[in-house]
Amino acid sequence: MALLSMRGVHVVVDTAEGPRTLVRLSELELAEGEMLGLVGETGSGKTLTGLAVTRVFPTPSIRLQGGSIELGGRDLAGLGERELLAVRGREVGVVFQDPNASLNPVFPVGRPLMDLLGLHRSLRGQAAVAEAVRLFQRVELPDAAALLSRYPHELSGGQRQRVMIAMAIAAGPKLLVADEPTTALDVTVQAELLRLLDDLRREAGMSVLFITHNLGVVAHMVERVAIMYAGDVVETGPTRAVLKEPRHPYTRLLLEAVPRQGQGRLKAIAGTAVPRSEIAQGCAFASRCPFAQDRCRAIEPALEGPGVHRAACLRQEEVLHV
Amino acid sequence: MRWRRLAAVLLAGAGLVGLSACGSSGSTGSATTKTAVGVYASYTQVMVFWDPSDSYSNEIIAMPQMYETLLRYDPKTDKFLPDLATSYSKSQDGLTWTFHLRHNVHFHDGSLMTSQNVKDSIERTMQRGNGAAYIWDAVKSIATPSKYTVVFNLSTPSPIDFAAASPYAAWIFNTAPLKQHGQNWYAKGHEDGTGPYELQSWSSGQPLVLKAFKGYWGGWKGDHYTKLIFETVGSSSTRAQMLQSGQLTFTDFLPYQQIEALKKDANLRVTVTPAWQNLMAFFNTKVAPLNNVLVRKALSEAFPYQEVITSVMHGYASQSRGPIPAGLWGHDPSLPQYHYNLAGAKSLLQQAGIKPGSLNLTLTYTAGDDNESAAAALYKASLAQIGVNLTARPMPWVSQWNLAKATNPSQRQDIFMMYWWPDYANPYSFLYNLFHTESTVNFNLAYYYNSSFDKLIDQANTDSGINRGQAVKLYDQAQTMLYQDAPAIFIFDEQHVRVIPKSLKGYYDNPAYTNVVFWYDVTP
Amino acid sequence: MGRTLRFYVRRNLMTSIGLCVLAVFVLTAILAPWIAPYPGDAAGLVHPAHQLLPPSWQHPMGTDELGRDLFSLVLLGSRVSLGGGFVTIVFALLIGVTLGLIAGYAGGWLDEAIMRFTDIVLGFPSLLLAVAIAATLGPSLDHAVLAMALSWWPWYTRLIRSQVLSLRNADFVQAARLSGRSPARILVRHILPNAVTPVVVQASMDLGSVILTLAGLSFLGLGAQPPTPEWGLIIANGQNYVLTNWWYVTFPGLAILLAVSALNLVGDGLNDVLNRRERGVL
Amino acid sequence: MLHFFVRRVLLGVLVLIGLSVLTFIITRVAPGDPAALWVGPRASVAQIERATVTLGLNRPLPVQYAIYMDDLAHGNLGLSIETHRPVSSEIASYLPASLELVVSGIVIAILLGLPLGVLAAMRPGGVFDAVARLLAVLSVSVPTFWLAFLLQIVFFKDLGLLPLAGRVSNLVIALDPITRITGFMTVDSLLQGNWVAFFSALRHLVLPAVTIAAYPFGLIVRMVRASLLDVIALDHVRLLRALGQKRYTIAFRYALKNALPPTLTVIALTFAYSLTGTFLVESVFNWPGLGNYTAQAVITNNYPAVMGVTIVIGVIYVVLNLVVDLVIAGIDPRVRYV
Amino acid sequence: MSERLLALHDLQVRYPIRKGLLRRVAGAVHAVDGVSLRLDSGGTLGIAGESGCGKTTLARAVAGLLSPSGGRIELFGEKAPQGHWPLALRRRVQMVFQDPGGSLDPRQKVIDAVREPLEAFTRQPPQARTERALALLAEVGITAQQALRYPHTLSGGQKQRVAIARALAAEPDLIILDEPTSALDVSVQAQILNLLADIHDRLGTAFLLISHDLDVIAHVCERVAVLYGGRVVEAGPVAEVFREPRHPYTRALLAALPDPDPDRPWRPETLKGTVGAPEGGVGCPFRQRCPLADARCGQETPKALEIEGSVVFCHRVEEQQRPA
Repeated sequence: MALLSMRGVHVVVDTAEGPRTLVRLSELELAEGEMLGLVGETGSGKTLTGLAVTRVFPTPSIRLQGGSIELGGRDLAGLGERELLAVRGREVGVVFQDPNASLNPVFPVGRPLMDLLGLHRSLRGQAAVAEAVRLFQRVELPDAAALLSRYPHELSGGQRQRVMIAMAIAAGPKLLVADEPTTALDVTVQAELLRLLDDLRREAGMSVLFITHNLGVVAHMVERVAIMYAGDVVETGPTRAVLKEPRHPYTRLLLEAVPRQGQGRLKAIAGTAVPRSEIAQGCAFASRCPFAQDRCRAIEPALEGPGVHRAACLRQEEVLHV
Repeated sequence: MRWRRLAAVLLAGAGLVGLSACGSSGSTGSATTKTAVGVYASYTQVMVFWDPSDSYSNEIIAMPQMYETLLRYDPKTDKFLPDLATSYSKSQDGLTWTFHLRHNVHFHDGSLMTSQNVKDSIERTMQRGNGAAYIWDAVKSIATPSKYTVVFNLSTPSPIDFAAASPYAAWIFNTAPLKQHGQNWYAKGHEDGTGPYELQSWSSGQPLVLKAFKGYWGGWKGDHYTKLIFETVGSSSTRAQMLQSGQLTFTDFLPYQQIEALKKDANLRVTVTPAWQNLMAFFNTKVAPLNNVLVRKALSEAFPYQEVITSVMHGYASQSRGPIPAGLWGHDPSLPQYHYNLAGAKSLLQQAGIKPGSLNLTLTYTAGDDNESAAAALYKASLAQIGVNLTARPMPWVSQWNLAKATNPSQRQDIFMMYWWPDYANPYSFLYNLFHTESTVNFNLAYYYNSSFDKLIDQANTDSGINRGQAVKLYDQAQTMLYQDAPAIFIFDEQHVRVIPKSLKGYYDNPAYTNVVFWYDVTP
Repeated sequence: MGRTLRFYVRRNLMTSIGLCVLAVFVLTAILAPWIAPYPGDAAGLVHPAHQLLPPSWQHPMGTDELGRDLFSLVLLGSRVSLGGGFVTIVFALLIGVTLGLIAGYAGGWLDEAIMRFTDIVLGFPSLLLAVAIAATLGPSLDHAVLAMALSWWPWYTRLIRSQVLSLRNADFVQAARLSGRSPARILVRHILPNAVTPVVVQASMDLGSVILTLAGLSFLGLGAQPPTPEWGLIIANGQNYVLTNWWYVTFPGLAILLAVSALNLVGDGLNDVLNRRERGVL
Repeated sequence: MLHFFVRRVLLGVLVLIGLSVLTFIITRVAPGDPAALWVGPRASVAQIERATVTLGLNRPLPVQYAIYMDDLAHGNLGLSIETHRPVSSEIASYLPASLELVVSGIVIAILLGLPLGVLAAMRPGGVFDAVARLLAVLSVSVPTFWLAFLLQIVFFKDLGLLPLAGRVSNLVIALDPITRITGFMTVDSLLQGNWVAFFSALRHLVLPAVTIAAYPFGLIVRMVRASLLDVIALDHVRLLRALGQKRYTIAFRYALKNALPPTLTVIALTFAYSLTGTFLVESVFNWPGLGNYTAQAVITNNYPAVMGVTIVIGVIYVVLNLVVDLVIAGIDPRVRYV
Repeated sequence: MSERLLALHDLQVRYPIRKGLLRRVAGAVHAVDGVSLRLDSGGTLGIAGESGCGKTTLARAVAGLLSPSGGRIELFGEKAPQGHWPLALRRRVQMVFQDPGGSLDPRQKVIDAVREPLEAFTRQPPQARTERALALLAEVGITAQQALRYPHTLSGGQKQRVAIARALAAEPDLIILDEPTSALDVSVQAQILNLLADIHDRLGTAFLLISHDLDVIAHVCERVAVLYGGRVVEAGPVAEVFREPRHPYTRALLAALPDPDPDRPWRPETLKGTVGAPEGGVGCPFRQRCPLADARCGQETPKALEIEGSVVFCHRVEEQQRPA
């Protein structure tokens, strides 16, 4: 049974001209202990989808309009702010992208961690310190005990991300939402961190929703992948299948746009990304799609396909074999 | 410090000055308890100068409680009441004055007061030469023929009885502590006088508190105030409110509008007495067209005397008759005076060849004084009706006075409005300071230099030491001369208007001692 | 269009209220001589007959001790107070912005000298500086305005300097250098327009407190002199009647309160609009 | 850290020297002849000459300034022209009154303003936020002297709850006076266990302190609310919210500490401003503080007093800024590495 | 004509660290610590390296935006002057910045940004300048209607196109590109890289491309220089260096890069420690993190070793070359 299943999730932002749709997710599932790669470009709605799980939107004007978000059988969408507060941290951990802004600059790095330990696992005083040191060691931070009282600006980017991971797993959550955790780091440091994340996941049997725009990372890190475009999942399936035999034109063009050595002109996707709110009907990618036909502009394709590898494209068979 | 009090009076309006203070809701002055507390709220700082020789400012309201003078002048009966001197006599030529002292009077430190103390006090005051020390200028020497007799030998005849009763520079104090602690022992905030009350506590920023002096020669039978508090309350509306709620026994200055409101209060009453203070506007006689007497007469007739008295002073003033104010000897109500007559003023201007609308004048008065500003506004309105354009410029006293002392007359103001009051009960103070010829500009701000006028008033002053009746006749001639020359407009003579609790008995507002309450003589 | 307007008004209700009140004040300031029932009262005319009347139909705000109509005085006073405040800010901006630009762009010892001088003037208790200058040059509205401007400009110097410093190595300034622009031209065409916005916002928020200080100075007798109908001065004259005739002090005080509040609200609104930062949620 | 501290002290000294030069020039430029003031108007020209010499006014300006600085170094602020008493002793008696007033005002402003600012920022756009913002704007915009009158009318005249003016009641002064230790009436009466005086002093302190508190209160609410809103939008607050931390803990412990530095700077500023800005409040409540003393000194061009006050306020201002800088360095470690 | 366009001889740029009471200089950050490179006219050279390796400082020094502390920059055969460049030289070297939003003045319309260099470098009448600007913008895919709008109304990709058009307006011989596409999405990056390729083919403009993304460099440039700690550790033809990386850091860099093709193996080496601020001095800058480092790397600065057209600075590699 899936740990997390999101159905018909609809996220909007209130503007002067009324609510504007940002995400209209048909469906997304995450099995227990599974690491799913949620891939998409800027504005595809991948971050908001991750934040929608525990409704931690950045500004008051963004809100969850509808849909169901079942975590371990319970529908989080229906919960009130108070009950949702109990879920955050305890059952769903979060890691953000920017190491410089994600830790409070005027507090020693250990302080927020120990407060969370007090809150979720009612550990106080020495017990909390011991557990914090253990967590810091678990995320491979050098001389953990001393580090507790050091300030964020005294740590490197990689170290700060590790502190954030320690805070995320402090309460032993079942699900970890990692929003581009390594994008801001140098390539060499990024690799180590990804390995750490993977070990932690396997050890705790924790599912991870890994949000990124980097196809290379996804290719080697996650078991399953979901490609998002204009606020919805356009293709999902086992990583190898989706990347080697893409069934959706967007996935295909995206792979060809990655620059490689000695390659001539890249096959750039024409035009710019069209926001979901401007698409009346039909396939969102139709206006930029080389395979587009009239029916693509009329019918909105559902996410379907043989077995686990599914795509939202009426001509996915031709796309596969061309 | 004349101008200090002048400036302070004016600034009270702006609620600017308020230093040490107290005021509470508890009731005071209730006669039944054995301790009766008298509270005096002044609009300005109380203890400016502690040294009795130098005292010349607002501390006048506290000095008579701590120190005493030889005599005390009573303008009602025009007589000198005995104080430290039981009696006095003067020689035929007015050059020798003998005072007989009261026996077994003690200073606050317990020592006995003798003629030697009187001699030392007055000689120290003369020698320091501060404040009003000039009142003893005529004294050549002081002798102490016996323990309780003092003889003053004068170089020229002069009314030494007035000096002995003066509110300034006439206090008798103990010089012994000065030898011990140095000359500025008094200035540091100490006192050693013979008065009914002695110092309990004081520091700058705190109220002055006096308590009854057990060994006072007058004794303490009957109801008396046993404790006095002198505080400074800048805002007049606050003082009015404190009076109504019984937190104050006496305050020195209240604007007329407050007085109208307080009149209706059941347990308060109002006393009105001549104030020996008048308001004048001096013409700059050194600059055309004000050097033409016709123009000055026209401007004198254009002044709305009655309207200012009724609407600005609420009737608490009388139109002046010359510079000597009502209530002071030498004042003659029958003297001629200009009256409000716009038609006359217009014709005088024509005779002087001034076309309507061509005359622009600047009048300066002291910033912050409501009465002066209102009077100037009314004068401006009426001058406008005869085509004279007046600009009224408020200035801080220091700058107003400096402008008047500018070397080049044309730089000075056209009309200078200000109050005047005497240092002691002597009309010579008005005529000499305001109209006597001066080498450097001091207070003769009409720049009126008339030698025959000078001779008249100087002679009158010396006569006043011998035969006051003769002096009054000369003063009359001098004031009539001022009427003809019209160097200034004599606007009104003020009246002291006091609002005091009905329960306060025996209070007499003596203009010779402005704003002073003789607390020993009143009963709570 | 209606919908968008309604959205913005609801979003920043307070700023809109501020704007309306401010508009009313500016209008009264401009039209004062024509709409004031007794314009002469502000020019020295006195009617001692009806002094200290309570508010009535002829005198909506009552009269003062010389019988002058307070409503007219307050109306004409708005021109003096708002005008005085505005001129002060303009002067302060002129001095402050110039010095700030020089300090920011020149750097080195000149920057150090200007900034240390700014610290000194800022170290000087501002009201004391204003009072001292007003006292030395003699109390008048112009001197009060000058005094306030002299004690207010340092704020703008600091603000402009920090803006210039941060903009100086912004990419688009470097790009302008690449495009062959001379330093002076870059300062005027690129740095100044971008640096001036936060200063304008600060100035609009300061206008309120400047009017308050001007009222304070007049209350002390160092600002506007009679018969100029400045609000602070009216209150000063009325303070003797606080406990007896309540209206004398209340209405000019209310005028100051409303005008300054409106300015502060508009200043806040301008601040929110210009640096449109996304608001977080807790 | 030490360099940071020493550098600030040096800067402070420089400001003070600049201050003394500025005041020296302003008071010398002022019209009116101090010597004439010293001896009083009726004095003869000879007396004025003598005073000019004793006051050293006949010497060239730079020499006068040198003498002044030399005196300053020995803590001698010269004699007050008006009362001939040493300025330092007069300031020593008036300063505590103003300090007592301003300190209690700022404490009230902080106790009310800080929590209100935080609560308003927690629900931006909510009812509480609107009320807090309106209250803050009104209290920043109200003219202090007018507010003072209003409070007097309401609490003294109509309700009769609180005293009209002054620091303590007459009865206390006459019957059980307080000996002056610190100059703070409330503190001194407590030290001497004189309860009657203490309560009287407290009741007299309420209205003027509230009047002084109005401006800083509004400022603190707006400053805390604005800087808190900025902090709440940052990632580290969002992270704590996403990890289930309680709203109040985030607001009052984490976000508020980031918002403190700008607020503290503003509080230090308003403290120094209020110290001299109390002319208006002190004159209405008849409070014997530095404000009144300064206004009187400036009007009468009592230049030693004006310069003495400026230097004293200048020193307080510099010390205050130093303390605030240290506290901010304590809060925000990054500042230490400047 | 491949005459010498740009030559760097032992270029050094140091930022002083001020400490203590009187802000005395107490040490320095050797951002660029002795870099020697060559770029012929029409050539394309990539500078690869992670954050803190000095690549941006190098770019700004070459563009004349900051003056070097040591060594020499030769442009078109002569030494580049310090401080303000004469217009003739200024025109020939232009730059495109990383953050598209930051490099355009928010208060200036798009067309004016492009017209600015035309005003400075050409004496064409205003009307001609406007037409030239519109043409340039059209070339990079910006419509005339968009040209009249303010930058904040455009997307990241469109803003970067405007920056490129502005650089072209000066008709430069060399364009320095400081991480031109790292702030953009893959699809938008592809459009920009194609645009750069067109410009190079059509106008023969030389590129100095700074990037941390080796794939982007591999795609655009013929030659590459890998920077670490302010120094070149390896340089040579892209094909050569990427196929046969010799310096341990280059190898680690390439190994760490995951390829979107799951079949390509990805075995990143874990490097010890973190990137410290380069203090310069003797020895190899990479020694703290290098798995093959030994005492010699600390005492002796590795010298340039020529192997088949590329150069490497490493003692281990040198030892391998010498027959045992």
